[in-house]
Amino acid sequence: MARTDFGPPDYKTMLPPVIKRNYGKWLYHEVPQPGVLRHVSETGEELYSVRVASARLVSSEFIRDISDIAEKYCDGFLRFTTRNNVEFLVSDKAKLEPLLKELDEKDYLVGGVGLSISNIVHTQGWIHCKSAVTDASGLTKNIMDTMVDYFTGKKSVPSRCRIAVACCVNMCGACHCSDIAVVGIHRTIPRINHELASKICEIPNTIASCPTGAIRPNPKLKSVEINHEKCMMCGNCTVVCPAIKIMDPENDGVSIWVGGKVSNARSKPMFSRLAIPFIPNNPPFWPEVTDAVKHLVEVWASNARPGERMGEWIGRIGWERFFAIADLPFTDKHLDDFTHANTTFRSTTQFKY
Amino acid sequence: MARTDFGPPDYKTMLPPVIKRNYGKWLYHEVPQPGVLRHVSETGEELYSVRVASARLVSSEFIRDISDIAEKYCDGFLRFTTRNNVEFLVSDKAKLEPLLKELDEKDYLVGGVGLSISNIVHTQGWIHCKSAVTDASGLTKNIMDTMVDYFTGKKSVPSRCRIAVACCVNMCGACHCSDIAVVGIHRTIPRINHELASKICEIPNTIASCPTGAIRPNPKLKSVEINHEKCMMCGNCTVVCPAIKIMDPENDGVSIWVGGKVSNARSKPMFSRLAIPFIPNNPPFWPEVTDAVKHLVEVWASNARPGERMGEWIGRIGWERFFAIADLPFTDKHLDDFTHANTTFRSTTQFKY
Amino acid sequence: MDVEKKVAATPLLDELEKGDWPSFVTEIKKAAKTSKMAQGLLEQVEASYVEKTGHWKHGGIVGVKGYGGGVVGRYTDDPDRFPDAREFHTMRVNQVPGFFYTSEKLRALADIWDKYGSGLYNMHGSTGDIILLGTTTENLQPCFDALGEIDFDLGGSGGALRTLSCCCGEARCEKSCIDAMDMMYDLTMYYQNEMHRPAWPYKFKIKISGCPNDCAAASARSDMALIGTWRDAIQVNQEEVRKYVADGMNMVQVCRKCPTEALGWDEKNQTLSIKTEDCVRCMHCINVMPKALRIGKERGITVQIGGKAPVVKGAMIGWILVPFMKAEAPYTEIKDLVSRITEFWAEHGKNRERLGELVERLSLATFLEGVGLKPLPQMVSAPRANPYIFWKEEEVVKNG
Amino acid sequence: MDVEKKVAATPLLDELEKGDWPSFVTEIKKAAKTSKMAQGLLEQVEASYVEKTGHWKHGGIVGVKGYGGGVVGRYTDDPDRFPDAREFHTMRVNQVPGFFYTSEKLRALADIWDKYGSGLYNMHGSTGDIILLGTTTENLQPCFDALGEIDFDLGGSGGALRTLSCCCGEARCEKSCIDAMDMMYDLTMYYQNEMHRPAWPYKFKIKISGCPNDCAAASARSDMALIGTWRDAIQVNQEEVRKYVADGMNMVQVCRKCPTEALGWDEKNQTLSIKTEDCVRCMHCINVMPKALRIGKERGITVQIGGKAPVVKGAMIGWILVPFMKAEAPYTEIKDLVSRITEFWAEHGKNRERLGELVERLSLATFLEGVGLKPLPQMVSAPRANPYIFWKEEEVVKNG
Ligand code: SRM
Ligand code: SRM
Ligand code: SRM
Ligand code: SRM
Ligand code: SF4
Ligand code: SF4
Ligand code: SF4
Ligand code: SF4
Ligand code: SF4
Ligand code: SF4
Ligand code: SF4
Ligand code: SF4
Repeated sequence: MARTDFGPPDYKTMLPPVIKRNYGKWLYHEVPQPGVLRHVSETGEELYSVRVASARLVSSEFIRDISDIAEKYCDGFLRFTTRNNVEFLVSDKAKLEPLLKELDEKDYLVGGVGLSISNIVHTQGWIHCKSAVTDASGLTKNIMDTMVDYFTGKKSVPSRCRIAVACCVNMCGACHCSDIAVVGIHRTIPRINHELASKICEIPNTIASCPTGAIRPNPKLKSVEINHEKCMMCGNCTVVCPAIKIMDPENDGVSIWVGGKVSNARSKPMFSRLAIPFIPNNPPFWPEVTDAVKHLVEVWASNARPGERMGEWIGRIGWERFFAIADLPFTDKHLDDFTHANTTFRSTTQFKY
Repeated sequence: MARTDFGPPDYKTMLPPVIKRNYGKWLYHEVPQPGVLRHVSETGEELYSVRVASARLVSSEFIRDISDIAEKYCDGFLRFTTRNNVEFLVSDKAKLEPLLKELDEKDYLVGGVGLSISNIVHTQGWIHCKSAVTDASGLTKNIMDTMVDYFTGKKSVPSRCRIAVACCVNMCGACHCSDIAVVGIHRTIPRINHELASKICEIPNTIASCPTGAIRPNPKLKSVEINHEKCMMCGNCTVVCPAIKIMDPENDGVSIWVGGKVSNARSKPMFSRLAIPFIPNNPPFWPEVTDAVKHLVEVWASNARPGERMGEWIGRIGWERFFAIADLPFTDKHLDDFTHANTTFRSTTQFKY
Repeated sequence: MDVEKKVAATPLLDELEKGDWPSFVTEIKKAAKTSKMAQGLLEQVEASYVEKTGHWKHGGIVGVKGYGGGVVGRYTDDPDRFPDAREFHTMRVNQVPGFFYTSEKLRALADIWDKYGSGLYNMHGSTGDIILLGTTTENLQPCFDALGEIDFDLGGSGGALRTLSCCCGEARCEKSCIDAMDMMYDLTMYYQNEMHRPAWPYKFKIKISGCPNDCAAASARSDMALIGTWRDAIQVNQEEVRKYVADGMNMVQVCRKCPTEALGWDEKNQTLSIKTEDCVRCMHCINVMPKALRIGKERGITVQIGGKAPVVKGAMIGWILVPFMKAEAPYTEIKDLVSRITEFWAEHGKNRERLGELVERLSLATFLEGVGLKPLPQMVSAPRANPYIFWKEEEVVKNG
Repeated sequence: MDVEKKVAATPLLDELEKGDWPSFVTEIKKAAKTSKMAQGLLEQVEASYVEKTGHWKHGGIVGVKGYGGGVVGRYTDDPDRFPDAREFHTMRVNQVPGFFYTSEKLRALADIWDKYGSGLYNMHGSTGDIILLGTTTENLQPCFDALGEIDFDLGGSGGALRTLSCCCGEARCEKSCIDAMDMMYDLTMYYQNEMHRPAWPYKFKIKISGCPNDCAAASARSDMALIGTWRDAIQVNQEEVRKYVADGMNMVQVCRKCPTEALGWDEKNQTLSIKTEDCVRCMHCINVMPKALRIGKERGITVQIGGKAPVVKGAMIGWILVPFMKAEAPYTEIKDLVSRITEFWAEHGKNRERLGELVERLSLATFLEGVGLKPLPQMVSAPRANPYIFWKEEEVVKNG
């Protein structure tokens, strides 16, 4: 019988000695240069962390290459960040410069620290998910190709800007609380294979799965049907009944959401809100999407005050001003119509023209 | 055939000449003394308005008495305010002092202007409404007896404080947006006269009237029944079916709500929120209610900054601090459980201990 | 009405004749000197105070000829005990816009009411009407006829346009951006039919305030609130600003309260600056320096819809439907908008569903389409956060 | 795995090998040098790029012995066209807390995955797992057995406790109020059964951040977020504060960003003051002056519950359940709370209903009663505004 329930490796066996000695004793940190963190301990010891970009979807070759580097400069110790960057943990200051040099030679991108645009948190997309409306890896690659100077520190931003990409409205990740989120959406209601449905659809479950009550039985066909007016294209029914399909390459695409944040720093966490309702899927470059993200970052970077996250900036100037400054059309799609819609209506005469 | 559809008297025939001459030309106003407004026009003309308290529920004798006064000092011109005070419109400055003297002699209360607690906006209560859970006039009288110094300007407040009283959750008035609102509430579910219901209840209508779906048919009795767990004691069903009664003298009483405002001045309009879930009806003095209102006003007045309405003050310090400073218990009743409940949950780690 | 019966003892109510605040009990007693109905009221209310419960019930519908509303029928639930409160209907009399009266008018009203009713009033009801408190079915018509002779008509009740109300506006306020009283008067006259003959799913209220201070509490309690506003710059008299400063006003603190940092104080040049594009017309600076600051010159209204009390879907504060609209007599644009809204509501609203609830149920987008308005960011405090966007068939490519 | 077939042309994907950012296409190609499955993936994804649609479908449930989860089954929807992607399951491997690794461990992992799978990984999945991308049903068990030998266990999937994750905490951050990594490790070990054998209505996620900066994005994406905090005063080193000022920090502006005006700068005495009772621990001042300010000494966690993505009731950001709680090994209090919550949820939750949705449906008050916690104002941003208060039978006088 195979071993079970033994859990992950003990983290204590994965820490460099300098961390073990200074665990819980770190006093402060500095950012001596883009992509590099210097943490100083109460004991006076210091640790340099060098952050490099990763595609997240990596090969064994990549794993072995970063292992090589870690062995050469970090006694084999490295980590990943919560945004999927790699961090080389340098305890010997003398090895910092050589490490940076090798990284540069090998075309690793050093950055993502402090006032930068760090790695995009993204999802499976066409690489692996059956629900994917778009390809998260492709979008990420294109957006970060465009944004790379903000990662490496060549261009600066008023504060952190967290970009996220999700291939469907399930939003695996934290799209719903990101400065900029690119989310795959459907625009047509699911199509039912009645033939198949009559055999496999557990009709009551399928009906129950619809949050808006758009599904009703079709006793004639021993199937179900969907009320177009009520369907909000969430795809929930397709999870429950395999005879229902929602993929529609011609009409599927992505939406862009802005102004979310997770941290409790200064302001409270905020949801991302709809900026651009629809952009068609246009692989391999999705130029309209990259342009839109670039534009949003630039508008924010050139208008916000130092330290202001996207949502904090918009909160200060107001959404009406945001749509004007960003020169985005405001449409019926932007008006909330879900459960708490009326808490988003403007119940004051205070507004800007 | 009687005249119909002729509308109210033309307001132009009700205005003193000084107003007609300066209509739309007023330049600014001052408050030379509590209860008195001095409006100055572009033309240099001025108007003194003297505001006096009213019970709102008044007799012909009162109407004639204020008419007498208006004739003596105001050429017969007077008005009421949106909060049911009377205003004497003095165009001849020489008549101001004599008017004030007569008002004082006749025990009229002059005040309610500027940083004061003006008249309570209240409702019918036991005087006239079939839905009344408490008596609005009695509560108003008691509260204003206690608060009178804040009306006349003997005591001061940081900013306007609007008190409202409503005898049931219909909240005729603007309780839901008042600095302090006293609202009659039920605490027991309606009782059904099944005998009567079987004859007169339009069962489908009654079932449909319940916002929480708490009512189901009782085919046996040809009546309906109410699910206690789901009933939120709103009384809506009693409006639809006369066989359903909700009055319960032993358990009915009042609740107190704070922090609402209507004006767009500085901050946006705000809803009043629950401070005290229940105080029993205790006529004729409702001492627990007057004490509570007095306490709330005093706590606010001694803690808020100049110009801060109740809700603005609480917004600044936080509700957790408000409950602590006001020394009010925080209970399960304060937790919202209606439609938008989860928008009131604290989605941040930011709080005060 | 004349009086015979001696009023029973009212020990609890008597307590409420003490204290400084004007007493409603004293008022009822004054009326009771000459009105049996007022006596009956006193007795019944005393009983309510003892028993802690009301004693009114609804009865059949009562009213005056040609009207479907304006009267609220009331009957005591115990006619044997309170015979004089047997019938106790109220008449909702449309108040004068701005609540301005002459003593002459008031006296005439009192004479009529002493004749046909209890001699008791609410000056005024929460909606704005003069509430004539307590008369019999029999007296309704003659009372109404008599009121007509002194030009007092009834207001609204039931599923109708309710009596409008407004602040004193340009008659007595320097902040008024519109002629609120005239607007109320004009709309009232125009909508007489909608007010007197209920034909809608539920009540519909319009209230008018001359400026965003909203002294008519319009946004909280009207389905349609018309609020005066402006769209150019606030008029600044720097001379007067300096006087305020000289008199001790802390201008830094004043500026700090501007919600959008539009207000700035240049200490060196003793000059107040206002960034018009950032000003949200919150009235704060104008309120604290009435002599120095005035509303702008390009004036109109902001239209808010949906305000209401909690029944049934929860209270709502009106939200912006039209950020800015001209508001000059004969108010054609406003009337046109009112018509489009009430038509949409009359068509789609359910019984006892207020406008705000209807829009919530059908969605704001659907409503805007229905009344022919374009979505604007000013209508919301923020766009949607959920990804459940509805797309119409005509917006996408047809397939399969 | 060794390779025979030549990969078909992938002109669209090839474009994505250009550009500065590391390319996932290049990574797949690297793997494809030795893995047929990676080749199959490349072909299928190229097709998706051409056709603008995915080609995966769900199949039967696959897994390893003794476990109910940890593997996500995947099959191509067109096995004739993409035979090498016929089976393409992912294994969710529980990452090391804090994502710390030795090169040795990573190499061992790569060796196993090259043998049994595609040689492709997500480092890491959004929940936190190492995602081993693509293997066959047949290889699952041997791969799992081999992983066990190097101490890598599977994480969660399905209606189970999901793989926990945490920030680097005390290992590499001066702001950490708790030993986040140890807490994650301890809880993970404690809940092995709940993670590996789905028995709940839906997924349940726990994430841990050392402080309110929430670098694990816990409050947005975990049903239960454990966030380090403190309840005494921020530790201030005035000497270092002055150095920041000397280096050009504008202390007035720093203070202005404190959300509660707790922060004050005394220009004369060059002293920073913090009103501890007003501080909401927003981290702002600590973030901008890490050398001068430190978190307090009395440390613990704030527990937030209900965070989740939009499906089905809309996204939620976790709200406060426990404002402050000690968090020291063996975390008995925390485990006790987790048990009470998951028991309540397992009992009352519907299929595919997240904790936050359950609480929304039943009410926060009901939930608190169920898990034995007292209501606190810290749990809400404001009390209720609607008057629809539920009263229990036992709270009132019995009658009728
Ligand atoms: C390494 C990492 C934690 C880990 O265990 O992996 C980390 C590490 C630090 N974070 Fe973070 N944060 C990390 C993800 C996050 C996240 C989560 C995310 O992005 O998905 C957040 C919440 C994001 C959000 O709000 O949407 C986050 C919000 C913060 C903040 C608050 C930022 C703000 O202004 O809102 C700070 C404070 C600051 O920046 O001054 C902070 C500060 C820090 C500090 C300075 C803490 C310290 O003293 O060591 C660390 C260096 C950060 C840097 O990049 O400059 N960290 N940090 C994560 C690096 C991700 C990356 O590769 O870019
Ligand atoms: C007379 C009246 C209008 C009328 O047509 O009857 C009126 C008249 C004025 N209001 Fe008002 N307000 C009147 C009801 C209101 C209401 C409605 C209510 O109370 O139900 C409000 C909204 C209340 C709320 O927000 O809950 C109201 C919110 C204001 C404000 C904003 C107050 C605030 O700080 O939020 C101002 C501005 C100010 O006070 O500086 C204002 C200012 C004024 C000024 C100073 C305007 C002017 O320049 O003439 C008037 C003298 C007021 C005074 O009492 O000092 N008026 N005012 C109403 C007097 C009621 C009374 O008897 O007390
Ligand atoms: C008389 C008055 C209270 C007062 O003492 O001033 C009043 C009295 C009644 N209101 Fe009201 N409402 C009165 C102004 C209001 C207001 C304020 C306003 O109009 O500005 C509101 C809040 C604003 C609003 O409309 O939402 C108001 C919200 C209600 C509601 C809740 C409506 C809602 O959608 O939430 C009801 C319940 C209903 O319609 O069934 C209601 C129902 C009632 C009924 C008809 C209840 C009933 O069936 O017995 C009351 C008749 C009492 C009576 O004996 O005459 N009354 N009612 C006010 C009308 C006087 C007038 O015409 O001037
Ligand atoms: C692999 C991963 C995305 C990634 O590329 O990183 C992922 C992939 C899937 N997620 Fe997720 N979710 C992943 C993290 C998340 C997160 C983020 C997190 O856990 O921190 C979320 C948001 C937080 C949350 O749980 O709410 C997330 C919210 C969802 C949802 C929406 C849940 C909701 O209540 O709103 C679904 C829909 C569902 O459960 O049916 C979902 C469903 C799915 C399914 C199982 C959909 C399906 O049936 O095919 C995806 C399987 C794809 C695959 O091929 O493996 N996934 N999913 C992440 C798990 C990797 C890991 O174990 O580390
Ligand atoms: S976001 Fe949707 S499509 Fe993308 S991995 Fe998650 S469930 Fe799959
Ligand atoms: S896609 Fe969503 S809204 Fe549409 S029918 Fe399916 S479950 Fe219902
Ligand atoms: S608040 Fe209720 S009880 Fe009072 S008058 Fe209005 S409907 Fe009647
Ligand atoms: S009181 Fe309200 S909640 Fe209770 S049964 Fe009647 S309508 Fe339903
Ligand atoms: S609402 Fe404005 S215009 Fe009307 S009285 Fe109040 S301050 Fe004056
Ligand atoms: S009106 Fe309000 S928003 Fe406009 S400048 Fe004055 S204080 Fe600022
Ligand atoms: S959450 Fe706090 S403790 Fe954890 S890494 Fe971020 S700043 Fe440090
Ligand atoms: S942590 Fe935040 S709330 Fe506390 S003093 Fe610093 S800035 Fe203010």
